[in-house]
Amino acid sequence: MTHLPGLLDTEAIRKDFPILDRVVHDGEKLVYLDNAATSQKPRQVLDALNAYYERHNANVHRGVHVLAEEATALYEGARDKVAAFINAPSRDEVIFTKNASESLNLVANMLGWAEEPYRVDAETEIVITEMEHHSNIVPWQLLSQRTGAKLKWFGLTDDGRLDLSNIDEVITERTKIVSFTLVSNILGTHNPVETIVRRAQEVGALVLLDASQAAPHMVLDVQALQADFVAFTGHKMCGPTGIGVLWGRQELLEDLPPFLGGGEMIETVSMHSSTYAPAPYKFEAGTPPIAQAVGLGAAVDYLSAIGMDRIAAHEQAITAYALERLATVPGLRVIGPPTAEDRGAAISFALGDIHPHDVGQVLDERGIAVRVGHHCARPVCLRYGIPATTRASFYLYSTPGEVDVLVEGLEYVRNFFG
Amino acid sequence: MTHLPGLLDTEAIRKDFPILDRVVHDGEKLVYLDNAATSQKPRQVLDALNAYYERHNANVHRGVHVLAEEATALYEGARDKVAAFINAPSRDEVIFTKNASESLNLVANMLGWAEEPYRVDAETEIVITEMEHHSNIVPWQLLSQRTGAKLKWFGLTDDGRLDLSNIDEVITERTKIVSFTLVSNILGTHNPVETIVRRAQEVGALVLLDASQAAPHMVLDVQALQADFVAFTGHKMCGPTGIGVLWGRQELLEDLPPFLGGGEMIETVSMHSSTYAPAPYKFEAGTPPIAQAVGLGAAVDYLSAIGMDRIAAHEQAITAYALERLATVPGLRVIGPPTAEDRGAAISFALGDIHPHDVGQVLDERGIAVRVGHHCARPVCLRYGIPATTRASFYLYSTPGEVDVLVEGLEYVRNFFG
Amino acid sequence: MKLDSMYQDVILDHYKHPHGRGLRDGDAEVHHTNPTCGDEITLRVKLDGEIVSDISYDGQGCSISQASASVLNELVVGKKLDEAWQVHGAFLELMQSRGRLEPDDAMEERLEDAVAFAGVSKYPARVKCALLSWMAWKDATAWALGEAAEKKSV
Amino acid sequence: MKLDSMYQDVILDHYKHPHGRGLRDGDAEVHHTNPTCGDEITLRVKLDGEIVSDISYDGQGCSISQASASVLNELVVGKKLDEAWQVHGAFLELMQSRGRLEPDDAMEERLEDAVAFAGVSKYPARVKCALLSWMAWKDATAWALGEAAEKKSV
Ligand SMILES: Cc1ncc(COP(=O)(O)O)c(C=O)c1O
Ligand SMILES: Cc1ncc(COP(=O)(O)O)c(C=O)c1O
Repeated sequence: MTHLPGLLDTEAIRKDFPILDRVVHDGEKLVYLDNAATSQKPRQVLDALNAYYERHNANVHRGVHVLAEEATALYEGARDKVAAFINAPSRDEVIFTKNASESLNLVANMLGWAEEPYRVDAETEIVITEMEHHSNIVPWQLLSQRTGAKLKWFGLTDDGRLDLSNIDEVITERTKIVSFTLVSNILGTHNPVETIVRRAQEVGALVLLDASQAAPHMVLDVQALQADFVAFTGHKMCGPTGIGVLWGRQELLEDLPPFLGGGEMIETVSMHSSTYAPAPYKFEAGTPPIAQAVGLGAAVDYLSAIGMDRIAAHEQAITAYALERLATVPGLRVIGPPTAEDRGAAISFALGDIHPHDVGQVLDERGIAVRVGHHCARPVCLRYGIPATTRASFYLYSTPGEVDVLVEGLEYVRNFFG
Repeated sequence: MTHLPGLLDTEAIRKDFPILDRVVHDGEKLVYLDNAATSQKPRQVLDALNAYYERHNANVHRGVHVLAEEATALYEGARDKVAAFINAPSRDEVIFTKNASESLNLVANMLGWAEEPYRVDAETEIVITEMEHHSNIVPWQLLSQRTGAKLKWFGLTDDGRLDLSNIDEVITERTKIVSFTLVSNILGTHNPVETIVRRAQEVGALVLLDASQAAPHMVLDVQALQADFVAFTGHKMCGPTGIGVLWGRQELLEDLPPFLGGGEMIETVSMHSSTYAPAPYKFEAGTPPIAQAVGLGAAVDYLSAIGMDRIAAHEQAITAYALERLATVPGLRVIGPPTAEDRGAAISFALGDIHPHDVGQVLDERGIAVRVGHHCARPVCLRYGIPATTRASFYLYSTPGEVDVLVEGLEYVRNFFG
Repeated sequence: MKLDSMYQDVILDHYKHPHGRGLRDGDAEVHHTNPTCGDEITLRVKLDGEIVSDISYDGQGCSISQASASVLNELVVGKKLDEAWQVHGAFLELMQSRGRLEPDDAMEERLEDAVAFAGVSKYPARVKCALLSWMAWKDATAWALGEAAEKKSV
Repeated sequence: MKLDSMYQDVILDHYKHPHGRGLRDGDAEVHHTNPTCGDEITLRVKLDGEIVSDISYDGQGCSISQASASVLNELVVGKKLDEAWQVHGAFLELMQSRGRLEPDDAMEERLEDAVAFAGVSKYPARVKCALLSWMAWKDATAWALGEAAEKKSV
């Protein structure tokens, strides 16, 4: 077995993930390299879900009976855990949503309905980038259509990085919000937050960071990042589906209007008018994803016990090794930064002119799960003139051996269509 | 043991619900009478969740690998199950949301951004009722504030029913949408859908039914109901938290604009503009609550295997028995219809002038879980001039014996504060 | 039984026989509600120089919120303001202790009957009930002092 | 091995040596895309009375979508329209069978090389690839017929 410095004890870790033992297609061991789409779940998270449903399930808040108190303590305890995980100054800045997409839409909607100085309207501009996930493009297109605000974006360089050469023209005094991804889900690029935040602060624009591909993989410190909002999603970080997070600065959450209306988000309701609860509740209408928050709390515990810095080091090592090995495959071209510097563990590539669909299908037959397509980032495909890519993406349980299996698989694909 | 005609075999059913064996406060058997807030989950649903996470977990759609295909088949299979459960003409009319509150907000937002003839604006009116859950009040207050539309509502009679005497003045040619609850979560009232739908159709208004307290308890046939939209929530019907449903008529879903933007809901995206996928995907932005949909599918299977008509009969019998027994408690006043006719299994009451908080707290100490407060329907409390109520609510596993324990508990409460 | 730790006899007594209930003349009036359970209180404060000369109140609520208003009246009326603030702070600390604070002699001396609320602090849903009148008093006193200050400066 | 059931030699042959690829003169042109994977096709149809005289196409896509366009060309060009519709219907049915349809002799006679796609029908994610060109042809033909009808009516 290949030994790389910085690797985690994957043998032990993999025992926590029941699905990794799975055999597919009558006898192929599963090699799961689709972690940027969603991660697998450790036993610890499933146990937390089961314990919740089997012993404590109740609707949260307002209840005086013991199950309601326990469920509330578990749900709010999960908020504490997430707050600590991202180093939030206050637990009340952590809003639970259903996924990162809802978190991003929430901000777009708040700004559309906000009062000055936050209000996005026809006089103002919104800035995104060409490497955003559709979930950080479409909400802004909708907001721009509905308010008349102008949508602008940063383009990309040939090696898959943000082209910030015109930053002063893109982010201007008219800019109200700059929303961009910390780590790209298709290119793997880790973006230079500081440069962008500095310029945004200069012009008084808010900054929303899409950390969907960062939170699972590295230390996320919302105070150090200096953004105003940070969004991410539970299912990519060992948590359940159905839960996302929006962190926002307290003063903003106090000033901005609610998004969805309903139970839990109110202070007092009459038929004529209502007042709203303080954040985070103002933004959590209806029965929240209680079990899912508890599961995310368990995921955060799991990841923290291993250490996000060690997980980042592990992935860095695997990514460097994968880039090196993939470079040996004839005809393979990486779409995105070619080295492991400032880069996450998702690697997109083209294999000669074999269509990614065919690459993925043949790999699958050998048990290797990669994702093929535009990865919800079609503008990136348009930018690089390709219909789609094949993407292998790694996580804390990925091994150099799996990289080797992938590389062998790609050789097989080449021969198959050769 | 009390034997009532129409009861289910609760002894067998209760074995499916692990939490019902729970002992609280050192030795009290749990008597869970808070089903209108949320239901407990049978083993079958937890098994489906575990099987999903342990064997099939992947992100849905677009994947060519075997896990992605299995997860997609499970997720879309859940849609088929829900569609059959509510007798939807087409599976494509079933939208998965995070809860009923999101479903209701979704419709309010669609109508705010819609083109004619659906558009809600300052020239138009919205109709709700005084017995709505906050989740069916606040979205319309927000829509009314944001569009200038007038918000109107039906009042209540003294015995907890809708006062429809002025129906022709409330629903008029200006009405664009009538949104009301099929069964009240606080009063238990089962509302006369047909009368309201007929009037709405006369004036060309759309009808949205909040079926959150109906779907868990009775046969729900969206075609027979003749509404345009029906919303409900998974956690009250043996399903997981984090999942809701919006059913809508296909033509409407085609015509109406999207709500949240992001992955999954698009057809094609460029930086300049996007086109949207057909319904239901148009309304499902981001990674959906996959495991939760699968869990809801298992819940629907579980309920259907018992039979919704039999569940309704069981609850009818328990409710009649409970109303009869509660009438024997001195000083107890039911808030809502006093008989089991046209009524669901949630019973709110006042016990002399003992505050509901105190009633609930003392009952809890005996293991009896009821809900106290305004039950997210504060206008009902205002209407009846009470600060709050105590609510006992039953489900398919509730027994006459539990009613007896409740009645004994209430006697104890009276003595305690007597 | 655990119930007794919340519903101590002292509390039930105050609930059944509240001290100083009813609205009387005051320097400032506030209206506070607990939206989660519908409890409401209208409270007036009367200051006589440095002395809290009256706390009068009316409203509806559970036994805990009613009893705690009664205890507030009994404990604070007649005290000098700085002492009243100390009592307030001690009660707040006790209520936020989640049952982890074991009242000692010093606390019992300061809080008198109010130490009976120690058991309530174990029930997060009820802590707000116990604090309703105390928060209203704090608010009303701030208003009263503000107006007094304004009067002086005029 | 299951792969062979999808990537039959016939399919790989059509993929590597496509029939009638390239755009030529036609009565109608359509552009179809498969948003989930970025496959695209531009397709033109030429009718000669009742006869499909040419189907020309260009685009990018996976082996399945490329091969199926080639098979479409081979199978349908030269046929009378009603026969072409029957072939189209039979192919649609096969592709939507989720692998449950075992091609019989009649089907083999009608679909010729296209029966090789039976294996693809087991892969829901790939059925759309196989149908891309066939849906484009249907669309283009409808346009061509519509224009023909308009010409007549002028
Ligand atoms: C009648 C009614 N409508 C809507 C809701 C909201 O459901 P959820 O909280 O799951 O969004 C509820 C339950 O809380 C309800 O009882
Ligand atoms: C960078 C990025 N942003 C946003 C999302 C959206 O996350 P979700 O689908 O959970 O809403 C994803 C993943 O799908 C992503 O990779």
